[in-house]
Amino acid sequence: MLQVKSLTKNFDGFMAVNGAGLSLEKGQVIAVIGPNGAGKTTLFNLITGQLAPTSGTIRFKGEDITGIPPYAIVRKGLCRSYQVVNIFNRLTVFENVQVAVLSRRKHTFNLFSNARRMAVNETSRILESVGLKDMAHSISGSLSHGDQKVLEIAISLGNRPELLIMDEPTAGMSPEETEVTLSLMKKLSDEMGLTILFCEHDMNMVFAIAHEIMVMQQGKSIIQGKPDAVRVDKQVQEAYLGGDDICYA
Amino acid sequence: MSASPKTDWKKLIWALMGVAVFFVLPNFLSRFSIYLMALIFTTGLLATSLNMVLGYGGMYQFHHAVFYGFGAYTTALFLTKTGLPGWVAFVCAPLASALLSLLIGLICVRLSKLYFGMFQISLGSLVWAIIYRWYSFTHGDDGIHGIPVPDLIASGKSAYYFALIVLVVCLMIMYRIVESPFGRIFQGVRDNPERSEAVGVNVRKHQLVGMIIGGTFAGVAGSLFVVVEGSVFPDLLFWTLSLEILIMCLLGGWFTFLGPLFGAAIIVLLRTFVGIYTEYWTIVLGIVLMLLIFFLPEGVLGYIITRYRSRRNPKFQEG
Amino acid sequence: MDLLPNISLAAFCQQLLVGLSRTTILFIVASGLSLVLGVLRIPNVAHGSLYMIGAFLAYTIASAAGGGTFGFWLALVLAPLGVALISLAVERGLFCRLYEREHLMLLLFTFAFTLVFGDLVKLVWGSDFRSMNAPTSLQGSFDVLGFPFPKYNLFLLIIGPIVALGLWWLTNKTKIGKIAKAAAVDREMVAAVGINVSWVFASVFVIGCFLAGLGGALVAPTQNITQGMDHGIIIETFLIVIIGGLGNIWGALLGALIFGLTDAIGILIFPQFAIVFPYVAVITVLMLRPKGLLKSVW
Amino acid sequence: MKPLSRFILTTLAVLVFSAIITGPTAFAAKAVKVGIVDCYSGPPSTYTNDVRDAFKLAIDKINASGSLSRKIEFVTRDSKFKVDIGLSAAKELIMRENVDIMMGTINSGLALAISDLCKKEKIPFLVTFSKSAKITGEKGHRYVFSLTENSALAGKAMAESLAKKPYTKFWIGGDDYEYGHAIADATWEHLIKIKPEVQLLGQSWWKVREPDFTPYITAMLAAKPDAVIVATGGADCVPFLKAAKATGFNDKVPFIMHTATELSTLKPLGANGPEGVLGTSNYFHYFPDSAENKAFVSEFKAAYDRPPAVGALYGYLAATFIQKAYATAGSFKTEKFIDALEGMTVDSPVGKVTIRAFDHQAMLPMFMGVTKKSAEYDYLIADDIIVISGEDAMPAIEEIKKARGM
Repeated sequence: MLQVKSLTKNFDGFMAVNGAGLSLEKGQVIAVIGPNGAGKTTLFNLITGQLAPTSGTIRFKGEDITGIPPYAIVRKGLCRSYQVVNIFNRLTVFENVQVAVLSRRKHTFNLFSNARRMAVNETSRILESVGLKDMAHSISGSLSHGDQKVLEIAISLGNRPELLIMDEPTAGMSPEETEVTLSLMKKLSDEMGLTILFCEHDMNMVFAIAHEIMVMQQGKSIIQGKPDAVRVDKQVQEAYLGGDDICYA
Repeated sequence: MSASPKTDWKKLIWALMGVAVFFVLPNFLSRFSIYLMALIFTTGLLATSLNMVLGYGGMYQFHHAVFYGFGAYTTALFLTKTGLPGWVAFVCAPLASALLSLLIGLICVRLSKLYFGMFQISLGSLVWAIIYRWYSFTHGDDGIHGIPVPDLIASGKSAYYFALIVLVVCLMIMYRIVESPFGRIFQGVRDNPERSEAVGVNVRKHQLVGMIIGGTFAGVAGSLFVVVEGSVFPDLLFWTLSLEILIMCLLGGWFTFLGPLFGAAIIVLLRTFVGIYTEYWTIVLGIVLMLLIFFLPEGVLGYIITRYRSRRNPKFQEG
Repeated sequence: MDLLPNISLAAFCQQLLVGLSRTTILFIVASGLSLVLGVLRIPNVAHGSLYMIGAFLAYTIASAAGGGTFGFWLALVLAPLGVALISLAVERGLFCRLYEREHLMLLLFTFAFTLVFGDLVKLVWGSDFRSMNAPTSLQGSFDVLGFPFPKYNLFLLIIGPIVALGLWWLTNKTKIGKIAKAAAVDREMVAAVGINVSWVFASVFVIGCFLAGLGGALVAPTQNITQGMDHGIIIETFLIVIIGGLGNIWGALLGALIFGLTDAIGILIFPQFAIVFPYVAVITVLMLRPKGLLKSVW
Repeated sequence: MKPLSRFILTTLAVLVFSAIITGPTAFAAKAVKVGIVDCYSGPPSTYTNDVRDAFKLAIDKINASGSLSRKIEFVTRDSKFKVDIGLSAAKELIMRENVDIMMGTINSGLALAISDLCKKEKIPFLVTFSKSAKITGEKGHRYVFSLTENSALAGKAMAESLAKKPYTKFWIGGDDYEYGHAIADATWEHLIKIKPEVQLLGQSWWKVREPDFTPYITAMLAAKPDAVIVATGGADCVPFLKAAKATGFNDKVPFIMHTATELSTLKPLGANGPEGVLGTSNYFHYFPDSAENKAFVSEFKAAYDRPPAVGALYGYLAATFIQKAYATAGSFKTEKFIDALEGMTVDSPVGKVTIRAFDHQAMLPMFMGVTKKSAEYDYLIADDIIVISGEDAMPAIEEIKKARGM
């Protein structure tokens, strides 16, 4: 479904991504791991079009999407959620998701219909599936951090993605909130058949959900494979276990 | 903001009652008050049109007055230089303003925030300089006076009704736009352009369309000004006026739909009546503005709405 | 009428020099604005008012000291300090509480100051035109290639590089300059290292405003000191800062050069359309480089 | 925070509300009310304050003398040099204060706007400072009067004096707005008519409130004209003369500038102003050296502790004309007042001044002088004054008819 080949990104001489490769099939859940500064977020920004790569290609569903503007990539069914909370602060929870749904339905330049009556069912369904229905009419800026992260995912669902890219979905969450997010991701994958690409520091979570793992170090992808294979890979152990700041089961 | 139809009805009834009051009001007002109300309608429409871009689009539209003045000049030039029926002028003014905002917008929207605003000021100043200098066509800094407004709307009272009707119609259209899918998404762009792009919104295009909408209604306000005052002059496109409109939006509350109208009314009234007692009206405005930013950053109407909501539902209370 | 009068090389050089001396003033005022923009992220519209106050203070000080040469030098030293003092009070009293607000709010807040300062100047100094003299040694002009070049403009040409050098020293060699530079890039980081950011900001703000006052005091002998001096300069300096790159002092220098020189050369070549030249220059620059010529800290 | 916000809200509400409900101050029975809209903020106020102060002085005297059966009172509004604010204020004065006469303003655009308003409202409008020739020319009508010289008069007067000098090659430089262009055109058109051999080398136009004139002066010098016509006014005169002094422009090329010799321009420059500059003005407090002028100056000085500038003459004229017109008409009816004003002559510090009946333009004498140091004052004064009578400087009636399309 997604093939990334020898991707590089050069920031004024600093190679944030230096030959990253990745491939994933429909229905898979793939985790990207790697130490801080390995270039995970940059890689995601390149895939989703927020940044233009210096070289390399990105193919989605067989189509070359390298260098296409982000909004166009989204319309092809490749969506993302963010590491830091990135929602529409002044809109209600309902409206947050509705924006994405309306955008997907190509109503963006519809000036004269009443938005309140549009996409209500689908939006409500999404809110229900992520468990935010009770708060539908709260201003999203006033939500708790955990709820905002969930909303973050819900917005992405509004685009009815085929591939969802999640940048550290549980960053800054309490253990309980992490648990909720984990089960939500499982649900998305199992029930909705969503393909998920995510990066994460919490190794418990990675190994609990990922079908495959890709490891990055200094902008390079070292390996992509089944969790068990990655676990015993020598290179990974050197890259990762060399340090002492890992909690890795 | 609940989506239940009940509140819609309530709102509609309130709005109708409000309009009805304004329709009978001239019978009880002095000539000057009628004029002042018409001026408030005009300025209010201008401020609301700015808020479409500023409050709903989050764009730093620092030189909105250009579109206002451009509309006013288009109307004036049509009325004085062509033999076409007066109504043509009122149709052409918003179109001309829309065209100008398209032009300026095409150059500006790729810039962000402060750059956008400052670039707009320099482009707008160029338009101002052209109108200020082009004596043979625009009469330069003297302006055009004694513009022959169609007889039907020439008198004070009829100008009032014309301004009122135009204002109400424009407000309805603008409200519709705010509540439309476009408006919803435009607000998303305001809150978070990056995220909007990530859900498939063409942010630049939205901002451009937003600018054109704001510019068009500013053009309408410009032709209303011609009806109410019978004069046009380059001050209408000067950047200080743009900042004044910004203040109106801020004062009334730029995250509310009617706030700017409210703010415009307060500014016009204060300016007129404080001006009677003192030459130092500017210092009063400055101090009001400072207090506002310190204590009521949501604006007067914004504050009232927030409080009203928080009383009904403590969840809405914001830090 | 001939649009292109025969321009001698001498006239051209002359005009270049005159343009450079104008650049000096623009640079001094714009660099202050840029400094405040870069470090504090405040688009300080009141910068022009401080420039005006600088000129008025210079007039008052010079007249109080008898109006002669001594008066001028005293005014040149004291007037910018006076402006700095005013700005310190304003910063400590009001601005320091607003740093976290949106840019738009800050901009409008400083605009409120423009309104207040404008009327205060009218209250304090009245409506008469004011004027002060340059010191005797700087009156009159030199002959440069057959054209008169005012001595005072030469003085400005000397002051400009001195101020630029001072700013370079301040930002690169002093502790406060280094902290300010770091704070411009990452405010939290600097605070996290245990530096009192609030006072760094105050100092930078005061230095920025000092430069506005200095600009005002420097132009006082060549201009009519009146209300409304603030309007023209603020738009010009904002444009300069924008084309140079927000918050970049050397960008301000480059922007001032472009602005001052296109103005001066435009006057010589197309005197009838001189009025639009700088604006066209600005628009051209921004079309080519929408983020300004040099790196912006924003 | 909360109570404070509420306090501000309440204060705002009270302010607005009280502003609306308080009507005009209870008007004294049957007084003639004059409404003045003028710019009392920013650089122009240095001129307009004199108009108002002299007007007040003259009105007080008229009221004390009891020469009219009704008292004259006046109210002022600050236009801030903004047409929209001024026009709104004019409407307020007419509709709410019910003024009988309007007066003002230094801003030409506003003067034309108010003139148009007064035409509709049928209220006499006495223009006291705007120099636009359109006011009594192209856009003149029954209800507007100009008590000040205008660009046409000043231009004609300057051309007359330039024609007498041996200059043929000219350069024109000026403020890039209506006033600058109007005065330059008026001068040039008249000059080329009376001296056809003159030649225009080029023009420079600078923005209003140009901060530095040195580049323009250099450009002018580069063209080597015999003389320069400087069409600049208001606050720009001072920096221009400063730049002229610094570059020695006044020594190298003779130049003429309307209002260069005026007190408002020369006083700030002190003893350091440039000598030898040609300038025209309607009034000097030291000229004409007549008893009327001396009395006027000493009264003004006693009241305000400063010598009167040109604006004071206009203010005085306005009050004097109002008094005499009502007295002659023997009625307080507007139309009678206007009939009386047409062709009326009054005595003034500059001698007799008549309002031309056709275009309602006051025929003011113009004084052309050269700046020179003086022993008596600590600023330059005009010397070698030539008087150009009002009749000579007035544009021909035919020209006005043509402009009005009659």
